[in-house]
Amino acid sequence: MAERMRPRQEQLVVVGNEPVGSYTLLRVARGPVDPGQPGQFFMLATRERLLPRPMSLCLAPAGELGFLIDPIGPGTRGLCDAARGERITVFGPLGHGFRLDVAHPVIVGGGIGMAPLPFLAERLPGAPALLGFRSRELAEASALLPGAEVVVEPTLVTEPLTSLLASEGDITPFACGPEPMLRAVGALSPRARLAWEAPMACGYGACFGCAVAVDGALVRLCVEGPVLEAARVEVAVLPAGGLRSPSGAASLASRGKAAA
Amino acid sequence: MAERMRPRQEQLVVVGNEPVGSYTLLRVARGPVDPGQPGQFFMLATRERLLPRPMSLCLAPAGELGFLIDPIGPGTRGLCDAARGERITVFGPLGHGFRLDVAHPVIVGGGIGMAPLPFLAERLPGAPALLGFRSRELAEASALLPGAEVVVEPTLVTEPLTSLLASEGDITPFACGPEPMLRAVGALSPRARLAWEAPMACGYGACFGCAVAVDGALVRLCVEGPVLEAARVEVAVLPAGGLRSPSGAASLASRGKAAA
Amino acid sequence: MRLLNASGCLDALTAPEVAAALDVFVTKTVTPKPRAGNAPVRIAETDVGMLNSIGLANAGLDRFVQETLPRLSRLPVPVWVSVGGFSAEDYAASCAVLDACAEVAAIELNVSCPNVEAPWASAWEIVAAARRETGKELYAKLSPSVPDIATVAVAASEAGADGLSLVNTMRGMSLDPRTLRPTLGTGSGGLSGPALRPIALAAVHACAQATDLPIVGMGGVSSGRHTLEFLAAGASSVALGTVLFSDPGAPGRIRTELSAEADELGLASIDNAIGAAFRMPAGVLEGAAVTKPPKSKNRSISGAILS
Amino acid sequence: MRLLNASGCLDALTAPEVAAALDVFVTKTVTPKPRAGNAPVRIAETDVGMLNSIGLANAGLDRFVQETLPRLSRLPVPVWVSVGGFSAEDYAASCAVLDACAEVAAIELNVSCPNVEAPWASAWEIVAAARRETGKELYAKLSPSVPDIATVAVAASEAGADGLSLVNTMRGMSLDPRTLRPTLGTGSGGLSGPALRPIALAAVHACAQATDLPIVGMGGVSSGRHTLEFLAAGASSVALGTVLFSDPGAPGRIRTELSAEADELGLASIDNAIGAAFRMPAGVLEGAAVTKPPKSKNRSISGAILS
Ligand SMILES: Cc1cc2nc3c(=O)[nH]c(=O)nc-3n(C[C@H](O)[C@H](O)[C@H](O)COP(=O)(O)OP(=O)(O)OC[C@H]3O[C@@H](n4cnc5c(N)ncnc54)[C@H](O)[C@@H]3O)c2cc1C
Ligand SMILES: Cc1cc2nc3c(=O)[nH]c(=O)nc-3n(C[C@H](O)[C@H](O)[C@H](O)COP(=O)(O)OP(=O)(O)OC[C@H]3O[C@@H](n4cnc5c(N)ncnc54)[C@H](O)[C@@H]3O)c2cc1C
Ligand SMILES: Cc1cc2nc3c(=O)[nH]c(=O)nc-3n(C[C@H](O)[C@H](O)[C@H](O)COP(=O)(O)O)c2cc1C
Ligand SMILES: Cc1cc2nc3c(=O)[nH]c(=O)nc-3n(C[C@H](O)[C@H](O)[C@H](O)COP(=O)(O)O)c2cc1C
Ligand code: FES
Ligand code: FES
Repeated sequence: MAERMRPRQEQLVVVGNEPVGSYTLLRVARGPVDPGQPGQFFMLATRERLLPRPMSLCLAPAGELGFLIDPIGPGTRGLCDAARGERITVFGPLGHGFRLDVAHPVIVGGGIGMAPLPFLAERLPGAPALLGFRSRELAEASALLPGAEVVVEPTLVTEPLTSLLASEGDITPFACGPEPMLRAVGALSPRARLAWEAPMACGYGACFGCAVAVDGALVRLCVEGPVLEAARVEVAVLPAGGLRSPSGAASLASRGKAAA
Repeated sequence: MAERMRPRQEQLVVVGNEPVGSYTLLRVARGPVDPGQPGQFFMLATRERLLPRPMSLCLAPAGELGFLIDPIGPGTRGLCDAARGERITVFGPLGHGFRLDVAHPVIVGGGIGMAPLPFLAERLPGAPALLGFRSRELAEASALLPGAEVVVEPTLVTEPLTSLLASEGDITPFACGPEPMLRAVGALSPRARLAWEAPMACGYGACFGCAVAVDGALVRLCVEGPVLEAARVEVAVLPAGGLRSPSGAASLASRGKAAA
Repeated sequence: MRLLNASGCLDALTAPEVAAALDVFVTKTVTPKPRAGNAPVRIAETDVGMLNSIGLANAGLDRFVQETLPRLSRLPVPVWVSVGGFSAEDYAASCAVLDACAEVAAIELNVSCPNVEAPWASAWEIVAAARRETGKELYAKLSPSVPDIATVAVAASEAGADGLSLVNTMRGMSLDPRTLRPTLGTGSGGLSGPALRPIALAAVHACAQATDLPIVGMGGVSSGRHTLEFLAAGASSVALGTVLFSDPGAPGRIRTELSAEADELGLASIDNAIGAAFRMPAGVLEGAAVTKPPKSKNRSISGAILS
Repeated sequence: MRLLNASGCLDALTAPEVAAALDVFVTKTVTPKPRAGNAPVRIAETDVGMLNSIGLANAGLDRFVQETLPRLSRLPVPVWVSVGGFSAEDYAASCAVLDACAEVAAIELNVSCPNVEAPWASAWEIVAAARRETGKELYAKLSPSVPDIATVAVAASEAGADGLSLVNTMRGMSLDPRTLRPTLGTGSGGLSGPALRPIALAAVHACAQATDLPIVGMGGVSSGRHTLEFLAAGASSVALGTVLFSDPGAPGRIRTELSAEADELGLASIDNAIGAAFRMPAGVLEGAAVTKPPKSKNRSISGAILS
């Protein structure tokens, strides 16, 4: 941890909270907090919930920190509802972000997995970007990454990536997205740098809740990751179907309704 | 329960919330709820607390219910903070109030125990009223009972009552106040009608939390009371020192401070 | 799915309209002899639930049978009588008396661990003694304050219980903010309400896996969603306790919320959610038949390793 | 009064500045052999606390002693090592190894009930076996999932424990709101946080009454007020667990809040609040001496009647 910024815990003031398609861009005044490296994350405390929620830094305009949030549950909904002027406890930057030391980076994102990519793109000027979304509405968030090539299901983001890999063999994907997407990207390019997810209670190595298998051993994703090299990750220990796989996401509700 | 109003549970809108000395007068739009008889009470749900709080009806102006509240803990503070327009769940009227069938009633109150007395006074026009308070600031609440004789500690309300009993032997005190005061009034006049207090979780006979000994047997104060005839109550089963006795009220904090 | 009240959390005689909104009314626990109960203060509120130390206050079995039961029989819903005691003989004697009362639809044995040394042994003893005295439906109500509630459930089942009521309160305490002395007259008391919910849900799930008995789930239920969760964990009935104190209208409200949940889930009946927590994702809630959770007789204790 | 972290809720190597703000650092439980721990999902949040099923993930005693302990010895605070196992021999073997390590100030025995049939018997066995192997301070960490925790505390004391750590988590469960299947990979897990507070407070109070051992209180502590309450109930140290996940600055914040509480109470030292729950109102908090709570060897079990 010596070379990285020491994480700070601060109460930061919300300066903006705007919808971006189905997501919300939450902006807070940065105060003394360092934005860290792309791919690092912050723990954001949410109103009335016991545990904070991990959020990648999406944008780092002067004096601010910007987070792109998908309101999928009580914690993320609470953050999306935060009012201007409200204070939010922010702890970070945490974990290991993307190492940028490659010749031909390509940015690849899927759905809310695009959250860390705008900040990453700033640090990788000129890198091509490919984004995939489940719907047109979700794809509106691609406005945060101008110039990106955007595909919508049934087209998957791995399709343009496969073409790119075929034409330019020495590229290195920098990817964030649902687990099946990360697996697919890792299969296409074992040196890909992938930002994984796991449920996190603390974000700083205290709880051992975020274990994933790397090189065959369980490690804490918040300490060793969240960005890991594709070939090192044994995804089998992630929850069946992954956290954000289509099957995991297919809810009882939607399935029940379809059957009704 | 046949002769009494069936209690109703309703969400009522706060129409006013004004300080009265150190207390707060909370007024809600009455809706379909009946004010009941003086001495009956309502269970008021408070923000973010699990259990509702028992409150005597203080005033029943047309279309409204008025409660006088002493902010002594989280529940009562929550009620005192209720904003105009907010909705509060109110359940009542509950319990047995004062039976008014006596020739010469005298109204006697101590501290926040005066809460049910303004509504009682309306139904007992002409009855003399005696109020005792621990301080001048608390005594401001006596404005809600115009014409009352007010004493402040070190004078106790039992002093003017003793004089009155000496001069007019056939009066019946209707009293509400801290337990030592009720005991003293009961000792002076065994036929006094006294409004007791006990911690209550439900207010309608469901929890058996509000037990007091009457005629030697434990009964539910919310069902049999809160108004009971003095001679029937065996106060020994109330918590040591009573709920509102000076010794019970002397807090660790104030005693600690005095010692420091 | 049946909606009940939790024992000790409703008096059908002072609130008949609340009892009538339930599918079954359960009495406060009756003991052979009258009990005054504990000295006040008997209730306290904490940030996560409430504490009570009522101390099984009740008029005793004789007065219950002579005075209360005839009045309860006028209710439009079946009556379950909760029975308590201090020895297996106590329970047996009460069951013998109640067996003769036509008004009693079922008996709930409040097995509050008179024998702290071996909770399952005393559960077995009490249920077996009661079973010998009555042919009425017997529900064993268990405490969650045991290392492994499933072993107690199995013992109750083997002793002849017809069902389980899960769970009773946990021991808890709060202090007066000013004196720092215990708020309750007895020091500690029974913790009920929200804090109990995850504990009760785990207990229902564990017992549904270990036995075939129908389960009445309870502990912090205050919404249709909570009720649904207890059904999913394996309960076929759900009882309302602490919520009735703040919301006597809870039975009606929760039924409304439950139908909304069923609609949302696309279920013809909320009963189809029973045991959903045990089903494989692919088969979740499909078909109307209630899938029985798998039983494992040789449950491994290694499940006891938590952190 | 000492402020500790709860075992498994802080890694001093990834967060040395948090550990340095404590009076004692307690390691995550170490077992003789390495353990990968349970399959994900390992943590979940409920309305009243959090659930975990980490499964005692750790690198095993050998690597702990060789790699971790030397690095921990650089901390500015004493290190307690939490020891776990699956038999009394496991605990004894680990204690024998740790007894030789100068860096180890004390050993906490994570007595997580390998023997569910008799919690106090296994507590006795484990502590006695550990006691034979080490002269270091031994703290027995107990589970609240027993009918009467004071009997377990007495057994630990009689077997030679120097102190008690109270309490570990309770078994709990939550369901995924969409699939209605258990959120945790293991089904149920350990409940910690706010829901545990009244339960832990009662446990501390009961054990302070039943034994003379110093007590580390824990369970849902997240403020100076909570810390004060555990002290009043009879703890002389307090450990922070779940609160550290949301607030790594909690040790400093809680110390500040505690001094404010002491000022408010007019106490020269917060230590004067230890055992306040046992004092008569008249003598509350007067004088600087710590009043020992009364001991009652023949505690009555009738205290077990709650509702
Ligand atoms: C390092 C890291 C960075 C992240 N960055 C972002 C970000 O920038 N923007 C953002 O919106 N989210 C991000 N996430 C995910 C985010 O933290 C979770 O969506 C959030 O914690 C869920 O909290 P909740 O209370 O809203 O929902 P919960 O109630 O916790 O979950 C609601 C539902 O979603 C499922 N779920 C829980 N966690 C996840 C998850 N991680 N992914 C998918 N489904 C989940 C649950 O099973 C449940 O069914 C990140 C996660 C990690 C680990
Ligand atoms: C039938 C009835 C009618 C009542 N009418 C009124 C009324 O009109 N206006 C009003 O202000 N209050 C009234 N009370 C008292 C009121 O209900 C309590 O003050 C309130 O429930 C306390 O809740 P809390 O959360 O604010 O404080 P808590 O946290 O419950 O208590 C704070 C402190 O006060 C002590 N305490 C708790 N209950 C009482 C009590 N009943 N009396 C004195 N001390 C107590 C506690 O021991 C604690 O130390 C009535 C009580 C009853 C039983
Ligand atoms: C005030 C009160 C009294 C209770 N009395 C009894 C009782 O007499 N018999 C019994 O078996 N359980 C009794 N209980 C326990 C409840 O029946 C129930 O098991 C417990 O409260 C959990 O449910 P809840 O969280 O919904 O309240 C009582 C609970 C409370 C709060
Ligand atoms: C994520 C997590 C991991 C834990 N790991 C351990 C452990 O390894 N050994 C142990 O004795 N207790 C462990 N515990 C229990 C805590 O030490 C503590 O007893 C419990 O969490 C109650 O305190 P709290 O409510 O403040 O968290 C763990 C708790 C949590 C939440
Ligand atoms: S989130 Fe707690 S260790 Fe990684
Ligand atoms: S307050 Fe519940 S019975 Fe009286």
